Amino acid sequence: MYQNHDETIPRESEPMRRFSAFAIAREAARHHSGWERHWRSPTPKKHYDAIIIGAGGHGLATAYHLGKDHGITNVAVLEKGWLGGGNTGRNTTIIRSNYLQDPSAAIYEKARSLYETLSQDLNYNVMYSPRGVIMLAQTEHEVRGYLRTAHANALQGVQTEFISPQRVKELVPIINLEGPRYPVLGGLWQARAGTARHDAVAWGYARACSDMGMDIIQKCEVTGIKRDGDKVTGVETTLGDICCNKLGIVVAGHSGVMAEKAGFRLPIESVALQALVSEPIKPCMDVVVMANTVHGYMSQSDKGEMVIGGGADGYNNYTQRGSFHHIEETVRALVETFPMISRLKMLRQWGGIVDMTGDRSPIISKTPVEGVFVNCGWGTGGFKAIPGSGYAMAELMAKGGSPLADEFSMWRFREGKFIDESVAAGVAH
Amino acid sequence: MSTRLAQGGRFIDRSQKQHFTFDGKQMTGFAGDTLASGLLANDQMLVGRSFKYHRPRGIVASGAEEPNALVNMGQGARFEPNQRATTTELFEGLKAGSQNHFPSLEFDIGVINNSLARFLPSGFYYKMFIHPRPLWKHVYEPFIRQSAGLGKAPDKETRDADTYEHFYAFVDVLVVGGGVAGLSAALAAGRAGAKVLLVEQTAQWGGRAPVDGAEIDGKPADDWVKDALQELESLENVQIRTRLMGAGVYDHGYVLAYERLTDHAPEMDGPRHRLWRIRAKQVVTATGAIERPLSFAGNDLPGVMLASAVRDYVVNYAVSPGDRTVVVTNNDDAYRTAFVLKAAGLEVPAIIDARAEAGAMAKRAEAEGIKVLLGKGIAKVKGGKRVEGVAICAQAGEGAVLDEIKCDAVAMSGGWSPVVHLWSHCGGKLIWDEAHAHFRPDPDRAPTGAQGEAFVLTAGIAHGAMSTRDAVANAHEAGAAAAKATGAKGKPGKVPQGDAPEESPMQPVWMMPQGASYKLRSKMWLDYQNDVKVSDVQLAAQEGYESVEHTKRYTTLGMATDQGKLSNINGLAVLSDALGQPIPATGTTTFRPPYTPISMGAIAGEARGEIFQPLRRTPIHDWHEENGAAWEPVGHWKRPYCYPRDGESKHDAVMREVANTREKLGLLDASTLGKIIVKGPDAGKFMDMLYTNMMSTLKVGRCRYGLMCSENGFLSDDGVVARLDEDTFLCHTTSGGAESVHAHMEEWLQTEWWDWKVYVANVTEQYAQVAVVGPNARKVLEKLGSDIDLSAEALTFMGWTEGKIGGFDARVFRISFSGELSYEIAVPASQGRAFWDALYAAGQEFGVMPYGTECLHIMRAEKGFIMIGDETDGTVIPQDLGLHWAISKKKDDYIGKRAQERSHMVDPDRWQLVGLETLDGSVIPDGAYAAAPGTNANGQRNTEGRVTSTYHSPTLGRGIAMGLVHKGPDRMGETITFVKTDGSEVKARIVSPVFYDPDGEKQNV
Amino acid sequence: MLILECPYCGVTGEETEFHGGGEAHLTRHGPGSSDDDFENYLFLRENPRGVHFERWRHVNGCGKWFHAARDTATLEVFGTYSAQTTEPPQDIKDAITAKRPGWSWREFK
Amino acid sequence: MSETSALNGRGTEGTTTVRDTGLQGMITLRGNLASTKLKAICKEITGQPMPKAGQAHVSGDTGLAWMSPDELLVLVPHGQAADAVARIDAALAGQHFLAVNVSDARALIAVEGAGAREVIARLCPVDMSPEAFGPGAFRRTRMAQIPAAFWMEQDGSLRVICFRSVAEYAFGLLSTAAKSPAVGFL
Repeated sequence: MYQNHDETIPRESEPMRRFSAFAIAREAARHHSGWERHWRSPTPKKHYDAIIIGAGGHGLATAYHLGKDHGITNVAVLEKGWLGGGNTGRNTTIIRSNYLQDPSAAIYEKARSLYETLSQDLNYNVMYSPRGVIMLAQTEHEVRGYLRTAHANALQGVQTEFISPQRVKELVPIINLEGPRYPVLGGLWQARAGTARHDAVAWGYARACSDMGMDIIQKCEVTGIKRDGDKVTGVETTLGDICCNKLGIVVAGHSGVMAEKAGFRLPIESVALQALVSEPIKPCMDVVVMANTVHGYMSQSDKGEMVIGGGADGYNNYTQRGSFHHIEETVRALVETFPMISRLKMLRQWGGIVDMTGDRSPIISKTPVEGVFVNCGWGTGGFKAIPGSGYAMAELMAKGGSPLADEFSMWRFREGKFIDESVAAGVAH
Repeated sequence: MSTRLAQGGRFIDRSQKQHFTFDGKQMTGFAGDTLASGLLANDQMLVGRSFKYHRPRGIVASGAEEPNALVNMGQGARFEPNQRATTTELFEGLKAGSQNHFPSLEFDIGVINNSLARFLPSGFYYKMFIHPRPLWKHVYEPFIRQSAGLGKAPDKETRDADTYEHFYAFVDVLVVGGGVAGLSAALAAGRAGAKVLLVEQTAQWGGRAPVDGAEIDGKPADDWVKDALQELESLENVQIRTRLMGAGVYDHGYVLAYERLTDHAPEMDGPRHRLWRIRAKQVVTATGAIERPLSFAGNDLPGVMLASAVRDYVVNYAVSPGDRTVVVTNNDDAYRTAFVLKAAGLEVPAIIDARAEAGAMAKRAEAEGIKVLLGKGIAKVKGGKRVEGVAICAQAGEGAVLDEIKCDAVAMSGGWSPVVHLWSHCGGKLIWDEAHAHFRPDPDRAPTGAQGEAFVLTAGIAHGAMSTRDAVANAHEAGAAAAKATGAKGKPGKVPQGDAPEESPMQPVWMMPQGASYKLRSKMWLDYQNDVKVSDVQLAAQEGYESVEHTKRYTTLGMATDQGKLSNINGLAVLSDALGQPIPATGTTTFRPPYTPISMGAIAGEARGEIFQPLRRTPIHDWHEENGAAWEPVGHWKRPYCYPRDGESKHDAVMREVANTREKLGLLDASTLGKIIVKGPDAGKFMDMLYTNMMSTLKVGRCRYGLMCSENGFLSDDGVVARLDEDTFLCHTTSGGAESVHAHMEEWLQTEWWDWKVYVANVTEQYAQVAVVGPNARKVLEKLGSDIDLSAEALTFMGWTEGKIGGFDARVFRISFSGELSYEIAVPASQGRAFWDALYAAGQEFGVMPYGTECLHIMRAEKGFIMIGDETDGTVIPQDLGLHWAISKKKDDYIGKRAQERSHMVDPDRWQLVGLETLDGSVIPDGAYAAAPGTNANGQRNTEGRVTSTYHSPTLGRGIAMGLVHKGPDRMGETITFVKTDGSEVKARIVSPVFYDPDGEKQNV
Repeated sequence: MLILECPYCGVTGEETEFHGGGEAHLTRHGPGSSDDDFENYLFLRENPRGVHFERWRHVNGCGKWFHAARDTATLEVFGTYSAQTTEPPQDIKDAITAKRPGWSWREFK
Repeated sequence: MSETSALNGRGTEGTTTVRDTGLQGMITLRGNLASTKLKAICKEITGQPMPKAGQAHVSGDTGLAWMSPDELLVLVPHGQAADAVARIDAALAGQHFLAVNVSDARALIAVEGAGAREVIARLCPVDMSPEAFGPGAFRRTRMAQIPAAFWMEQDGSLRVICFRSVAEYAFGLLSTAAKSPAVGFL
């Protein structure tokens, strides 16, 4: 009884101090002794209205929108490692919404538009940089594919345009238009796409959630999911059992493992995806360039590193390491596309575990277990979706449905109702 | 002043002067110098500016761990930023320049950041520039980007003048590191008979031992190294190489190694770098250790160096960093630096030892007349761009200055950390060693290989064996164990006996003085390149960034080009202290390859220019080239898009080719079409599963058009099937599809129907195939002369036959993808070019012209034939395309049939194929969608169809198109509206997709 | 960078000689099968963190498909065997049990 | 009527040379390699015994190479390929097998000289050391970005087979590697 009573007492009454130039000046004067924790480190309560498993970008964004949009703040986010330690902190930070299919364009554009004001909404600078993204067209087939996307985007309210090789060269002076194999025939250009500081997205959401009184509990692994018949009642964790009315599973590569604990299977396979950065150099490329024919993409971080995305392994893998030949294939392609990088050096390579679905599109869905919701399958493209994914998942959990999520149901595979984004790169004639 | 000493220098050859420039200044060094020792010899201590505050930076280290001495090197096509001066061998004519400053190294206005340092705490960027929003993109970020970055970007049009290559090597035991430990391990493994490769990243063998005056088997280390090398070279089964760095250890014993072949001698020919892919049964890492800096105020001033580096420069290069060098330490090793300096006739005003008790080394120092200050530390280093002196304080205190000593260099040592990178890359775990205050490999948790076996061993200091005695003994043991693990039977020989002078224990010192005030802590540098200070890490902890990964990312500690080689452990210790937990509880960040940065060129290897990627050529490729084909990449093939004549646009060429083929005669190189033989008693049964239509009933001598679906129901490929005999079918596939269809067939035969008697073979490239198309097609073949009756009656539409045409071995298919009279003729590839030439010559009088893929597309679109990749995109089923006639109703199964029964696949609302005719005759833009009234739940315009193929038809003189439209076939005659990207509209009428010769009269003549 | 031994040609080669083919021992469900069975067959996957059975093709080699038993967390390969079987042979199961007592995968133990 | 190989007889100079061997008759034979009839006809056509896995028995332009448990590569002079297929068809009539002429679907390149092993070791993930790969050894593998197969005639002399369409690429790879200074490892 006492326990229950105790839980009704709010944990931290006064709200977090805001970040600003003034705050920095104030703290500088007193040796920065006044900065407070960005998020509390509480012990779990016995019961929450909602528990989110996974304190990555998607999980934290879900919690944030549960509180901000639906007034549900008695929420815990459980993380087996450290928050933002999964793919949120391992991706190449590209944000774009120039997708072909309506459901994809809708949720990625929602995410992109939320990114525009995320720093202000969270009072934490996530360094969203709408520097623009170009997807190069290097075959006639790709040209037709991107023209199709441009037409679709126009009706979807996503601002994109198909640009000429000359315009590509203006935007990307270091590009080699006349590659012997794949001359650049044009590109799909989204000016309001860009990048953001990946860690900051997780940290900013965590700070905001904590500020709403939510509990972010790190180093807390979920070992079991408790059900009463077909209804979820809580979770078993390394810090003990915790009850909840609703449970959101937002654990990317480990979704399959968690779904098994809940007693259902997912159309998911986990594979390693790799990336690398060069040593930092002075600014030489202001936009993000993706070259799908030769399988490589590159941008330059604010630190000056060339950030390069590699390929995914063709086998299930839970080590955060990949096979080196994917790095080799990507670098080979990019040296051909941007010859000046040949004498730059690879500083660091790493891998993340990505969750791939049957149609390479995500799942934001109810599940066979009442009260359990799943958000996974973002594959290689999750970072760009974080705010939209959180928004839709929160709406689904709070209201039982969301226009942004409905098409991403986990039952679409048995109906044959796929959301296939690979079509622009369909079979050549 | 740093300068060249009159005598000594193990590595340099004073008889060979080498001239080089730094920031345009002429300088001179010797063969054997590194760029760093050369710079120091010319009193160039200031070499760069730090990343964030643009503080002056000097050389700190003598090897791969150097964070500061990064330079722009070379010019033009050989320009390269971020070259590490300490690992760059000097050569005649070397040109280097300092980085990250404006306008000059001496005077850098970026340094204003420095005076603002207290306003730039860790996390500064996250807390700042939030309002007003537009300023971030337009003002703040551009400014931050300009001031960030290190080296200059190569010119945008630069083409690397050098070449690179890869090399695959397979060994039993790979030993990484050519110090005495590596040599000892290689000797043991080599004597035992294992196939051994020993690699050393520098140009010299022996590592630190000779510099430290170690003795092995009673000999000075140098002599022992010479003997060891001699023995290794005498062993058949051992290979040793310098300038080859173990860069990364990957799963299943895969090791990436980076060989720098010409960096030290650019005039040499051959590749600049060679990337080794070594597959080793066992890996022994003898990668040594890295000395840690001490954290005291001003420890980043030029002139403050690692004690071991000072020693290296004096002993190996005869370079003195300063005339008066203060040594500050928490361990005995740094005393060796004092002795070396003294021996070189240089001043050592004092050894500042944080430890309270005098040990053997202290006594020896006193004996040599060096003042030793026990229990003391440095309160502050004096000076601006160069050390001028140090203020002394009690290590136990808070930094009250007791005394000041004038000096122009400081040699510091905070103890040693084993290099555990390679051990850790593939999952090797670490344990904390209290005695030496460092992480070392945990032999019980080694990386595991393909059979789950441990495949990495550590040797020497990299293992945590700190004395020469322990290091060479442990290395010998590791070498022997590795050899044994690979099945070597021989004896490893006797264990080398190294010396082990008595040493007093080191004392962990993570802050100097231990009670330093904020003012001092905010001047103690952990990461010199990224400007991360003790106070920054403490602030991160205070703000809840408790995970070491959080702190790293929040402060950028260890994220510089040295990847934290100097800063990680010190940072961890400060973080642990701030969190009030032991260091092992904090743990380390993840070590990722490569050990030091490797060139992109080396990773790409030989793949550049002509051999960037395979280019597939048909036997007729050269003719197209010679005749001005405009190419189109199709998979790895290049196919002629069209053949523009002088002054003719591509569009006009295509229009001409269509008209000529329809009116006279066209030739198409169709060799890229896939050709697969399917043979066996069960071939018919198998074909019926592969294709949606019934193939087993096809008569010998006849052809049938077939559709192939994936098991997921979607249309994946199509083509004409010919039955060669009762048991044998020849399947034509799309150009891109030959390999995937062949693989698809093998997969089903091997993994599902392995009891069926069917063999398949991909014979695509055995044949050159030419489509002879147009009203004059039969004439040109008859002119060439043939033993085949090519008459309409003998070889009817959709028939095939074999024989000689113009002396060529030909298989003739009477099929048409254009709607014209057409023969597709296959001849052996070796005869392909000659056959094409013969056709072209014979065709002159019939108005022959070659045509390309675009003409092909237009002609098939005029006939309403679908094209895989245009009408299909991986989401389309045959039923969407009105191809029910090609889907057998009689068969109870074929690949994809079950999938096509799913609810969404049988939904009457699916978009279906129709023809589209613009009302104004214009061409509907590629990829356009037809808008429907209203918007969906997400506010997107509703759509009711999209165009799949759209062309200007020269035959009809108007725009024609095919598209998928909601209930299309039921809406013939209706008008729908396509929206262009600029918002304007094109109205089109729904019509039959067959625009030309609907009754097929022309192809049947 | 994995090493695999092709049980057909005996070559032990690096991953780039092979092509991964996803989960092994799937039972094909054709026309007439239930929605559940078909979805299971085509989409739902075990995706375990640990012992896994998968298909590979020696594509840059003898061209044969085969099966591998592998640990997805350590990448250890317990063995490779013929693709022409509906379940792992006993010696493979024993090899796994020796290394991972108490393992289970679908109906196999 | 002229017949040409993909590389039309090209070759390079140097200590290690790369050259087109010209047109070579090749037959893909799939079937039961244990069948006595099959062994007999192969022996009759090539004079060679059945090779084991990883072996090629070749002398000059005639021989047998083991491609897979149910596939052989039969080498005969180019002009005799069609006839050889006919003889196999006749000999194995009634058995389940496939014999098909693939002579023109391939290119055959000779790599000869002191650096031959290292040329391959630059491009293929194969142990080319003498103890691992000797005369008579045959290997199908990946050569840079294409599938390829090669065998060793005698030390310092290798034969590389690739598809005809990528012969130029293969020749480019091999000649680039052959030009490079010796690694000195093999």
